[in-house]
Amino acid sequence: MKTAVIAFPGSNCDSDMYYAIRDGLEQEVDYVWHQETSLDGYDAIMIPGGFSYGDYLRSGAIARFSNIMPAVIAAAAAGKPILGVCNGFQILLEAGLLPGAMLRNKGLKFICRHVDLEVMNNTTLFSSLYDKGETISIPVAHGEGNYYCDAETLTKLEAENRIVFKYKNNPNGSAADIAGIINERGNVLGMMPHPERATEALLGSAHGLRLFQSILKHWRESHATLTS
Amino acid sequence: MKKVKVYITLKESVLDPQGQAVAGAMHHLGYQEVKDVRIGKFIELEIDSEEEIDDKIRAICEKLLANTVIENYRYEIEEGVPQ
Amino acid sequence: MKKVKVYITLKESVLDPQGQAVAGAMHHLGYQEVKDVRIGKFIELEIDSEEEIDDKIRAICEKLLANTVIENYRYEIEEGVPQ
Amino acid sequence: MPLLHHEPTPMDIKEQHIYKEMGLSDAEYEHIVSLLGRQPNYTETGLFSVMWSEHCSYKTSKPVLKRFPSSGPRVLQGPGEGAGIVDIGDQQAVVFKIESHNHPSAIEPYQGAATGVGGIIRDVFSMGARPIALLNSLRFGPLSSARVRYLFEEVVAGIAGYGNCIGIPTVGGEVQFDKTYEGNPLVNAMCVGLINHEDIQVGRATGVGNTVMYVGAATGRDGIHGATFASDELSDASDEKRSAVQVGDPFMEKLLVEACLEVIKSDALIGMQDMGAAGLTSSASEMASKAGVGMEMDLDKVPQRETGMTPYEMMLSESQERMLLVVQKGREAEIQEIFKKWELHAVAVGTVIEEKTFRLIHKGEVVAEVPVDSLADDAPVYHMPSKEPESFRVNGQLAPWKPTLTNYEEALIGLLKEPTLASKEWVYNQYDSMVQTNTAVLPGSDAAVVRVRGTRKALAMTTDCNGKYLRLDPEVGGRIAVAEAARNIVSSGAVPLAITDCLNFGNPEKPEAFWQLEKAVDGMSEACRILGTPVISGNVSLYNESRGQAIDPTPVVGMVGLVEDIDHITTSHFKAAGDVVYVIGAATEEFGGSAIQQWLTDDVNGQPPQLDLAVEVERQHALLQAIRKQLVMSAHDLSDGGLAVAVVESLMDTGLGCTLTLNGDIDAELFAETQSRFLVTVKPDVAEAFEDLVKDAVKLGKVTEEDVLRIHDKDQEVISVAVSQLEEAWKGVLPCYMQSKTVN
Ligand SMILES: Nc1ncnc2c1ncn2[C@@H]1O[C@H](COP(=O)(O)OP(=O)(O)O)[C@@H](O)[C@H]1O
Ligand SMILES: [Mg+2]
Repeated sequence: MKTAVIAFPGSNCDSDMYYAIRDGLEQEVDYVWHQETSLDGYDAIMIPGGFSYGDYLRSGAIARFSNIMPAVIAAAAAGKPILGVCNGFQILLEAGLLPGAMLRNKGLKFICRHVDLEVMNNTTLFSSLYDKGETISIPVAHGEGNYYCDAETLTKLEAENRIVFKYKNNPNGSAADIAGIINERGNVLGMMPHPERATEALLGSAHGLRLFQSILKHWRESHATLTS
Repeated sequence: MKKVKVYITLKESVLDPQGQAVAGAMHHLGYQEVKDVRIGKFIELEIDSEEEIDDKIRAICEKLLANTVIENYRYEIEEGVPQ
Repeated sequence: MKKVKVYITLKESVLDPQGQAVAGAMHHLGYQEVKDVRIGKFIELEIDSEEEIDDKIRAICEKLLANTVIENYRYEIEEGVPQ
Repeated sequence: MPLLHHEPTPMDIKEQHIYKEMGLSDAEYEHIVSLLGRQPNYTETGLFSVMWSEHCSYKTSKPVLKRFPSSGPRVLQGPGEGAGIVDIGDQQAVVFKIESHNHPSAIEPYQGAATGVGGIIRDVFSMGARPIALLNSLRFGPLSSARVRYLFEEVVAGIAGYGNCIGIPTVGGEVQFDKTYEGNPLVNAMCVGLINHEDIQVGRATGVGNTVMYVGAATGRDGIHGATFASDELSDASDEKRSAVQVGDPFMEKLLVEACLEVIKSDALIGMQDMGAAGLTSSASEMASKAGVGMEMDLDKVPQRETGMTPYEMMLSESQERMLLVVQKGREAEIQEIFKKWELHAVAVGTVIEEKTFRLIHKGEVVAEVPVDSLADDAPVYHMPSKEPESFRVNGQLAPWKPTLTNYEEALIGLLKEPTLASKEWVYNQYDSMVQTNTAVLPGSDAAVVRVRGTRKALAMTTDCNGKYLRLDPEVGGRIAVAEAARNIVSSGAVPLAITDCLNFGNPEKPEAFWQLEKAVDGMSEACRILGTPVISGNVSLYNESRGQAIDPTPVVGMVGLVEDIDHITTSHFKAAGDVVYVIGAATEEFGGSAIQQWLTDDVNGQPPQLDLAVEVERQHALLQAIRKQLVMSAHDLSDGGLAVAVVESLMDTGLGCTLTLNGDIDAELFAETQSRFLVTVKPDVAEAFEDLVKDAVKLGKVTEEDVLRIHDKDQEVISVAVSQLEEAWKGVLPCYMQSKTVN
């Protein structure tokens, strides 16, 4: 599996994502600079966290106009796995690949710590190696992670089982304790917590690794059916 | 050259945690009479164009300056800014 | 009940990195004609008081809403907001 | 030399003593006149005023700083460059420095703190190092004051705002609250970087004919103070334009870091330096002076944010996020190409010249021309008079103070609720401490530990200083600051490598204040020598006074240690029920300057705890050996609040309890701040091996499953309290003070 990690000016978790895939998942991975226009040849696309364009105006608002974004949108349409973490999630929201928007944390402060998440849906390509209802520990690090959507969207997300992760103790005020959601087709996941920060016990948790392993498993399976 | 003022406010249905915190602080300071604080953005820009200026500004607002999922915007154009 | 609108802007000589980044994004989007973007705050509040309203608003602005070391503020009071 | 019509003439400067408003003394002015052989114009006077300021020239602290040991087998770069460098093997090195931003933070706390972080990061990457961690050391007045809460809230937000955005983890630090800092908060920021030996840069402008390039943010009128224009130009409007607060742009700096680290790989780069306090003036003149050359700059080429900037303003501006590079002539385009990728422009602004002159050109005319060494090297050096304060003698003769305690539980909870001792979670949860995914020990233990990716190594880092000890005895307090830092490093499983220091003191022109500075440096130097931790970089912040009252001498020590194998990483938290609890070192009845004295009397007096450096070294070695032999489950140094507070800290977030029996004087055992002590837990099956190795270890009891802290004075129980209750007290303090939005 060959993965692209997209780097925008101001991304700062791009290398964390890169190492999680190279060293944790032991798969091929490249950085793709935001000025590129093609994602051909990549099997999975990661939009990492950080402060693209300083998070000025609104987080993700400026990055979404980068040259690479049409290719991301095309890859989403082609059914490739796309994972947006933290600022990456915000960019996916701004780009309209996922519904809703981010508000400032309810406590108005940046929060960085490990939080417990509940796996709500383990039937997605991103979460198949978790148990449904399992509690996992993954760090958050954000100032604007207070997920908002209107009531209609929320009902839809719930009805379609598109809330993949919920906070056990909501740290930021997000609607329905949402920590991560998936698109209708099930190939675009946005989440505020950082699975790439939880891929080795040395860093306090390895619970995030299974998310990447789930993507790999999915790729292997679909690859197997393709070649068989 | 025209000067444009853009006002961006959170939609009424969206909770404003910052506004609430400020309102709380005002009460704490003894200004109980203050109600309903909402915090938005005030953006000033200059635009060197005469044509389709409304279209341009609307496009800029909708694409970039405001996130219409949560925010409303309005703008004013000031005429005759000296060069 | 009066409605108050407060406008907070960075002092002229204070760097506005946010405005710069937004101006850059507008240029990237093809709006080269936009110049000099400055981003400030727009605050709306309601105040249930008639007396010394200017004094009160000024105090609130200086203590809470604006950081007068780097920001300027001005405000407008709208009369007759229906209850 | 042409004059700008509204600037004072050289004659005005002399006759109206305008140089004084810029901070130059009469004698210094005369010295400049003799160096130049003429009267300096306004711009030139400005150049001297910043370069000869304490901040750039260390004119009063230099003789004292010489006392620091600054070399050692591992030191690759001592004081004098952007940051110091220490070898960590495998052709790698660690780069670090601490710096103060006290005064800017007192004026505009968010931006003051943010730009403090930005500045120290530039010091580190200008050496060619990748910044891998940030720490900060903060001091405020008591939190009962609304102004203090505002400063505290905004300073923390500013540090978080900058560090989080730029993507360097803020992994540690300290915060103390004391009346002494009420009018004069301290904001010190430290940055640690990692470098390969081959990438080490020096800020030198070698090679006559080479090109000087400017990169980063445009220059504005930021931070231009004082020097008032004696002209009608000065209206309210211009007042608004001048002395503008520096605003940080961490996004810009992130681009600069990445671009500069790419540029150092190019052999077209000759030298690089950040534009720090004295901006263009210091970076340019220092680079030239160090290389034994001169420099000519065309100020019209300097990117400017505002219109009508004068040479004086451009040269003295403190605009942030700017770097100066010297590159091989003819290869400018290669450099520009690299910066372009990062959406930055590198602009040629000058040339390296043979003549050792610093020449500035503006609108086609020479507006300043001074010998380059006169700026960088000829600043006067002052040997200030020093005098032992009367209060020191009086205090030294006081009979030792002892607490009278009846309720130990109440005293313990009281101490835990002191903001200085309380949990700092409220602070460090606002910092991204994990980005870069190398932070093996997060804030909340003794030292933070950051792994060196791709190796088995890690770096431990901490900042420490207890100003109360220095108030009572600056020499002993200085020694303790270094020793305490080393204890934190050793407790984490690392060998201390070196220190950086930030000397926060009062007005050195007062002999008593200067005496404090000297004594503190003597104490620190002695400890550094014996502990084998040279001083590789540092910063001096003098004149920390408000209403004529100086702060407690506060020489903050930033120390970095090397964990040789990540298996040695140790934290302060208890690990498992059944583990045996030891304290290394016996308590003596030393309460001067202690937390218990402060809590009971709202003041401190008498002698601070004494420190025997030989004992210190021996215990640190023994503990480190035990850690390396994998005998130790947790290790925690005893500091503020003594053993009682340390035990509670080790219990936090563990869900465990412990039962301990103390056999000495119970007051001292619990609360004395006797030095060179550690709290350690060990698996029962290796207890014997541990005791053999660590001679001074005294067994106190066991870690228990039940979450209760029980302490016995011989056979009488003096403390029995639910750990959850202690946790609530300890963690609740800062959130409780800070819950309401603060007011500026
Ligand atoms: N300003 C701060 N920034 C980051 N971490 C901090 C700060 N203040 C305290 N901490 C962290 O809280 C923990 C306890 O700090 P402190 O009580 O000063 O430790 P010690 O007494 O062992 O030096 C440490 O891990 C420290 O790094
Ligand atoms: Mg400690």
